[in-house]
Amino acid sequence: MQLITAIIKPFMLDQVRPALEQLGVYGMTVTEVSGFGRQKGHTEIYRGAEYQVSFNPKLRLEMVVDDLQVDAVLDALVSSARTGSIGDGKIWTTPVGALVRVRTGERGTDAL
Amino acid sequence: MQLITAIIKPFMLDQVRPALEQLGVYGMTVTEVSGFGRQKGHTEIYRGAEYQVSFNPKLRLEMVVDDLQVDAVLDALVSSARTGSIGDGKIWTTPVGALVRVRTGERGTDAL
Amino acid sequence: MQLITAIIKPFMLDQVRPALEQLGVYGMTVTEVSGFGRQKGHTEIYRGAEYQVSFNPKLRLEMVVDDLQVDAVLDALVSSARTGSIGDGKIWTTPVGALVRVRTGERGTDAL
Amino acid sequence: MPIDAGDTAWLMLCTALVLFMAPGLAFFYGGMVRSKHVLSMLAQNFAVIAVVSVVWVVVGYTLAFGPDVGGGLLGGLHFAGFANPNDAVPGLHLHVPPIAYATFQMMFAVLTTALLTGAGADRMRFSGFLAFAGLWVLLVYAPLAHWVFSPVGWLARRGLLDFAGGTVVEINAGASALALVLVLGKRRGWPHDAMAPHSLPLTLLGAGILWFGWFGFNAGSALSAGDLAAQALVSTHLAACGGLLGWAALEWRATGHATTLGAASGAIAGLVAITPAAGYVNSGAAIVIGLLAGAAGLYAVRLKFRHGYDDSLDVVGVHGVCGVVGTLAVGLFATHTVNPAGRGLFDGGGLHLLGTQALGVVVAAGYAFAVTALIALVVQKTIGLRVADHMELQGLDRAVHAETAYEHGGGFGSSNRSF
Amino acid sequence: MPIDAGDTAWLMLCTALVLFMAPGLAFFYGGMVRSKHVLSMLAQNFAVIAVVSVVWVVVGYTLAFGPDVGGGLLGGLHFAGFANPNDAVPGLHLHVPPIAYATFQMMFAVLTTALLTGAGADRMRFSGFLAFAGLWVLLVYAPLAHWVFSPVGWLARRGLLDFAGGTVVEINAGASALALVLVLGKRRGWPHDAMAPHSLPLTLLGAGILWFGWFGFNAGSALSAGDLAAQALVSTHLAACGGLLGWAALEWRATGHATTLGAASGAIAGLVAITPAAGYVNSGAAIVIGLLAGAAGLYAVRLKFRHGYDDSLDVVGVHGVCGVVGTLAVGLFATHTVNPAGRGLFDGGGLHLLGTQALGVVVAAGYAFAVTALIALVVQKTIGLRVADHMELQGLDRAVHAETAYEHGGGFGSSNRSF
Amino acid sequence: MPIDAGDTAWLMLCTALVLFMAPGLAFFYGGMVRSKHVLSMLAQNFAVIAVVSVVWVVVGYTLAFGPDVGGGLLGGLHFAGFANPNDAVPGLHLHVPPIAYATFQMMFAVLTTALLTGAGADRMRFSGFLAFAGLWVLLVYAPLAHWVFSPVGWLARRGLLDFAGGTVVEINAGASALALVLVLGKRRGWPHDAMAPHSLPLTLLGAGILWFGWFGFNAGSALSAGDLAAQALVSTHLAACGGLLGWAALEWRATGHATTLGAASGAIAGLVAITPAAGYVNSGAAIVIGLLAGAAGLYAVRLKFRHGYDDSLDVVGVHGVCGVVGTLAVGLFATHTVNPAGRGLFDGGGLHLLGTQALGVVVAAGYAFAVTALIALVVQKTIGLRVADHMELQGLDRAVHAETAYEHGGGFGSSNRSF
Ligand SMILES: Nc1ncnc2c1ncn2[C@@H]1O[C@H](COP(=O)(O)OP(=O)(O)O)[C@@H](O)[C@H]1O
Ligand SMILES: Nc1ncnc2c1ncn2[C@@H]1O[C@H](COP(=O)(O)OP(=O)(O)O)[C@@H](O)[C@H]1O
Ligand SMILES: Nc1ncnc2c1ncn2[C@@H]1O[C@H](COP(=O)(O)OP(=O)(O)O)[C@@H](O)[C@H]1O
Repeated sequence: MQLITAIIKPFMLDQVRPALEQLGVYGMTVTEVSGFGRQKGHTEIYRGAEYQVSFNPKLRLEMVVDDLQVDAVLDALVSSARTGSIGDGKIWTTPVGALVRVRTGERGTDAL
Repeated sequence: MQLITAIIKPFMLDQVRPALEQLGVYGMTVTEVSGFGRQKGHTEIYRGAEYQVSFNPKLRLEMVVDDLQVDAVLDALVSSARTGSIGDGKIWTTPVGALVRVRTGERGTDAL
Repeated sequence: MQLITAIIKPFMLDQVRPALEQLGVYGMTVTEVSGFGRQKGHTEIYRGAEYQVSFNPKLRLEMVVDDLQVDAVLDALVSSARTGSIGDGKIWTTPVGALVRVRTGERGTDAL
Repeated sequence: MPIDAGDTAWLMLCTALVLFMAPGLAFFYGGMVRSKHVLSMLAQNFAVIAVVSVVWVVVGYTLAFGPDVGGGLLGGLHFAGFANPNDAVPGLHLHVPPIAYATFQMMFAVLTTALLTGAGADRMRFSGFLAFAGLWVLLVYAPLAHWVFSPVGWLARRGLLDFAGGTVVEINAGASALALVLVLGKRRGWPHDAMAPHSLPLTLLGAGILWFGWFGFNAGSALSAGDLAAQALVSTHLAACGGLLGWAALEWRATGHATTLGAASGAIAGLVAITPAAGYVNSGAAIVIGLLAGAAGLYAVRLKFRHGYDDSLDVVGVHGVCGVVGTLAVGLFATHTVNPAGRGLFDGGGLHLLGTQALGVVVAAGYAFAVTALIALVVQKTIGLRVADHMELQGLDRAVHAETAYEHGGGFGSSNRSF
Repeated sequence: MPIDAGDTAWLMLCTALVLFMAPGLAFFYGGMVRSKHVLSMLAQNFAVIAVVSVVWVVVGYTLAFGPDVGGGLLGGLHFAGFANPNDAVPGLHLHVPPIAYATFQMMFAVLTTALLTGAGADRMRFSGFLAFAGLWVLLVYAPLAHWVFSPVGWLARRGLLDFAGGTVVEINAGASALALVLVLGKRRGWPHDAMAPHSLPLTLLGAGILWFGWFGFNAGSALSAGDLAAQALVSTHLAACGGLLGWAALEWRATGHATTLGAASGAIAGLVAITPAAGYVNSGAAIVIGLLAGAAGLYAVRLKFRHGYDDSLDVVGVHGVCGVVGTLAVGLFATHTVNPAGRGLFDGGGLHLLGTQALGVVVAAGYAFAVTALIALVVQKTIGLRVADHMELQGLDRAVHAETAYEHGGGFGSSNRSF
Repeated sequence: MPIDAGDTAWLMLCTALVLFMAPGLAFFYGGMVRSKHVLSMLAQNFAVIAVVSVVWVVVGYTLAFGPDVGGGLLGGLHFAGFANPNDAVPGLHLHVPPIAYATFQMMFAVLTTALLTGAGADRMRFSGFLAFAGLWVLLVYAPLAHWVFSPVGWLARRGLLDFAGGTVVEINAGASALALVLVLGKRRGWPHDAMAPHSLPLTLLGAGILWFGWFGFNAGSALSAGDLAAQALVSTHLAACGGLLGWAALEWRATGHATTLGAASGAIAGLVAITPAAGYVNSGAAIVIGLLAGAAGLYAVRLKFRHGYDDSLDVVGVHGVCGVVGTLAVGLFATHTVNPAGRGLFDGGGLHLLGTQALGVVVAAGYAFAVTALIALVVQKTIGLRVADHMELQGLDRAVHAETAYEHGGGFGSSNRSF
């Protein structure tokens, strides 16, 4: 199994979820995060003075998936989360050792 | 060393921490997250109209532990975070390469 | 590639970012988290009664970096995030399988 | 007429209360939108105070309350630029400085216009809305105020009873809101996405301020501090109570839950409905009117789903519909024991008053809808009334106002550009 | 008696201010609970306005202020349903419309009942509490109001001095709160879990509104706009100041920190204590009473830990105890220079007044405790007064009201069910 | 003189409104600081009410309004400890209880002192600031109030026209703020770090309350409920409107965005500027003064970056500069049609009044700056006026007050220490 972590633009989640559901991926954990990167933050105004906010709000999606599904999920993420403009985000995978479902104690892909 | 990530119901943290402390695990990083899964979200009401919130609030616990402790910690997590009803959460492990304590620069299990 | 996760004191971010930028690391995802550890929380007062808050607010930084950069980044993190007092935080690394840039679909270190 | 300090103190207090309703409304609405749009709601509501007030001074007031130009259709320019501040409004015999009355009425114009921000929430252009607001006060609000509130207006002379603005304020706002949203179009994602309130405590704060301020609105409309004001005060309060209970009870029956927002909305529905009636009905009737309004409001807010108009925060449902309920209720419940001005059906007055009230409803709704649609179209075609799609997606706060409402994390990573 | 516009304006203003205290209290309490319970606190506080007001109109007012049925024990039904709105309350000689007085008193009943939401926070059933509230106004509040506030009540005739409700409002609320929480039981996790406030800014907003509104409560109780009201106003303010300083200073000595919540709580403690005294003592005494109350409040809120009753937001400690402080303080500080009604110990009046005040304390506390316990038990056994455990755990906002207070993240992932 | 209930009701209401401005200011400022400092801002603003009020009773009031000790320089001790509460202030002929006037003026002292919390935000020691505040009221505020507000003060006798405190309140606060921040030093990280507001809705709430309360401040300064108060009321409102429009328009031209905070700040700038003028100018002039103030404010808030003084929340820029604008504007716009007290340049009064107003500006600014610097230095050297660096870094809320403002996550992991 692999853990896929995706950083996306906040308003793209409503596109991403249906795309994943089509692959049978329903489970996911979402965190609100601040992203620093090429997308250079933005300017805000405080009493007539402009200032630079160097990060942008993003969502961080985490989902453990079966090895066989990794490529399909990556593709689905890329195509559903893309707007084409800078700051669309990153996706990375890390290997998962054990996975357990708390409710039942089931392990491995059964716990998905 | 392994990184154990656990998604649990928010109000179970007060059960989980003592269980881990019994194993000598004191350090942990906690994030408030939104969980999507089998547990189907819930219904809220807005001016007489019902709407569906598709996620549930969860806590995400992360703790780096020594390889030897992984099984004990998993067991402790499963038993202390379980309510038996759907949405109790998941636990997974990922391998850790290096670990450093910022204050001292200590590395490896010394940094725990 | 490796994923470096660093837990630091919130107000140290403004020190850490320039240190990383000197190494050419601009991209990073930041989460506000609660940290439990040796640093024993703190006492607050509620209508004359003291109570114990057992965690401290921290920032969680995550950055995927090239294997060659890992050591330099770890060193830069340790030296820029250190205050020398308890609770300065931890840094750990986990191996990254794939990395994708959503905007372009680029993979691997090209996606950095 | 001699000035009475008690009456003047009362009217000035009520003026302050009605002004305070403007931020109250901003919070009531601001809490209901998503957090990326909240500042836009606040900015619109604060700016509209300024725009409407200045327009009111320049020519709005005199169009509404100046000496009639003929037929009770419009006021003349006698008070343009707040000229002749010591001259009384024709037909009004008050013990307060005329300028105090002009200011009190200014706040009514402000608040009525501000109601429209709720209908167009989350997608209106800031500049376009302000232009719209200025025109709307002149072309819609001022004429209606003349017809009904000015003693020489044609509806007033026909015997329409509207104590504090069932037609001029509430129905007007509701009908105008409908026209506005039809021109504006739906929010992206509506009705599929739920767009839940981002801060109900903020909304409840707004509701609390509105309830408080409504005492000024209604009991202030007695224009003196005596029996009539006292009755209007208690009726206002009781209708809010009735509205709260009516909405909550029905919601509980329908969904199994009585919501906090429902309680607040019901109270507002009751306050809307009692607005035309506060100085004509007794306490028992006020409770009944509130209950009816709470029930009507709950059903009316669902109409937008059925008919597909995106009235974001239910100005049509709450203000329009409950304004109709209240205006007609005067025809039923008006009693000479409270006010010799009129007798409703239950006070032996027959159907005459009810007919007049119905006429008022139709005229106010029809006029407001038609002229508002026109203004909205003109602004839409010229300045533009709606933001670009990507701004709506990003949120108006950042896109339009270059600000972020909440920065709870401590705001790391921000630096001044140049200093 | 002839109506005076100044007095009437004042009383109506004060009525509005006291009504405004209700949302103020909602925010004061709402900020102190955890975020999963805040809407429940707001909903209870708004709904209780409606329930109590309607009960008051129907029969509460007349039980409290109707012509006495005998012995100064209860009012008759002369004013049931707000009948005879132009008849004055027996024994009161005011220059305001009787209905203005009835409305002013209505708000007192509302606010006193609302105080109980703080005691039962985080675990009360919405429906059960509203039923409790309706009964409580009739069986506890109205009789006490008759005894003390009605000039023909038995405690009033005995010479009890209670300017704006030290016994009727504060001690009553404190003793009733104690009875209520004993019946309700502790919150899950109390006292081990800390249950820290989720938004102190919201609490401070509530405190600010309460301070502002308390001017209406106390200075309004002069029932006319003259010297007495002016003295009551400044005394009210100064006691709040004294309370703030007293609480903050002691807290700082005990813990090394003066907290924001302590400052706010101290101000409220001072306001509570000056409530019975505002129209009887001079400015210096008001400061002293405030200081005493601030100190007393700080110690009193700890009693619950020692004695194991879970008075969530310290209604017993702040309102009960400081109400006693203030009521007794009248026996010490009342001065004929402010009000000819009575002389306390320091004005050469001896111990007589102090004795009467002590009697008032005992009667109010005893009656309120006993009858409230009874009502709470009855409701507990019938409708139910406490939510199920899992609802308490999940939070009343979602479990009872099907709502979420804050959705700062922008509310992704929500969709309308059917439209 | 006989007491008039209408005037008294009005003055008491205005007193309550000005008190309500204190929490309003706390929220206005509190929203603008980062979330780790918000409670400190609230605590300072609430505590300063108490400290200043008590100092005012003891000796502040009599220094300001007691019978002159000679030369119009200071009041004597006739009213020390609020003694002789029934004696009128020399030279004032009012129809209200003298103690009502003393209380009204107390709130002015409170609010002016509270303004300084904005300048020293995020780094002031709580105890040090309170000591500073107590001294400052006595040594800076009271003398200035005597010179200008007491009819026997030397500036008042020279013909300075300051209706509600352009010099005594606004310029005084601005100049004192400058002295204070020069002594305090800059916040860590300023000007590089942006230190953006943590909750603009909270700031807008404060702005709404301030706008509402300012009616009490200015129209209350008419000290009776008649024509003058009515004009002051509308002028106050219109200047706020003008300020909002002026600031927003210029900001939009300069940056392409009209911000919410800009709208609120502009309104406050307009209110500041109209403070000295409200009872002397007509409605048109009020709008113009507002526009000028909005523009001036926007430019003035940038001066701190150019000159390197860290006036955190722009007390110098908004209150100081706009106070000067308003005070001088009286010399231009004062018209005998509103108030026979003076004629400005445009009413044919020549430059005489303008010269007097300029003198007032210079005296108030110079005196306030010098004496405040001295007090701040003394407190700095003794008690300490600034917190340690690590406390500033951690946030004053936790470091000084041992509290956390927001605990939205539900506050897991907290337990009571001992119970
Ligand atoms: N090296 C990295 N490690 C972790 N997260 C990153 C990294 N680089 C970028 N991110 C995350 O991805 C987001 C988008 O990256 P950015 O460089 O702005 O745009 P793009 O991916 O389109 O080139 C960032 O806001 C940040 O959250
Ligand atoms: N594949 C997954 N990857 C990451 N997190 C998941 C995944 N599936 C579920 N979760 C997390 O676990 C929580 C519980 O999962 P859910 O399927 O609702 O219940 P259960 O684990 O009891 O079957 C979810 O709310 C989500 O936060
Ligand atoms: N085993 C762990 N796994 C994950 N995070 C940890 C672990 N131990 C500590 N942390 C994080 O690091 C922070 C600092 O750790 P702490 O033990 O308090 O201080 P120090 O690292 O200086 O000894 C904690 O607040 C927590 O967020």
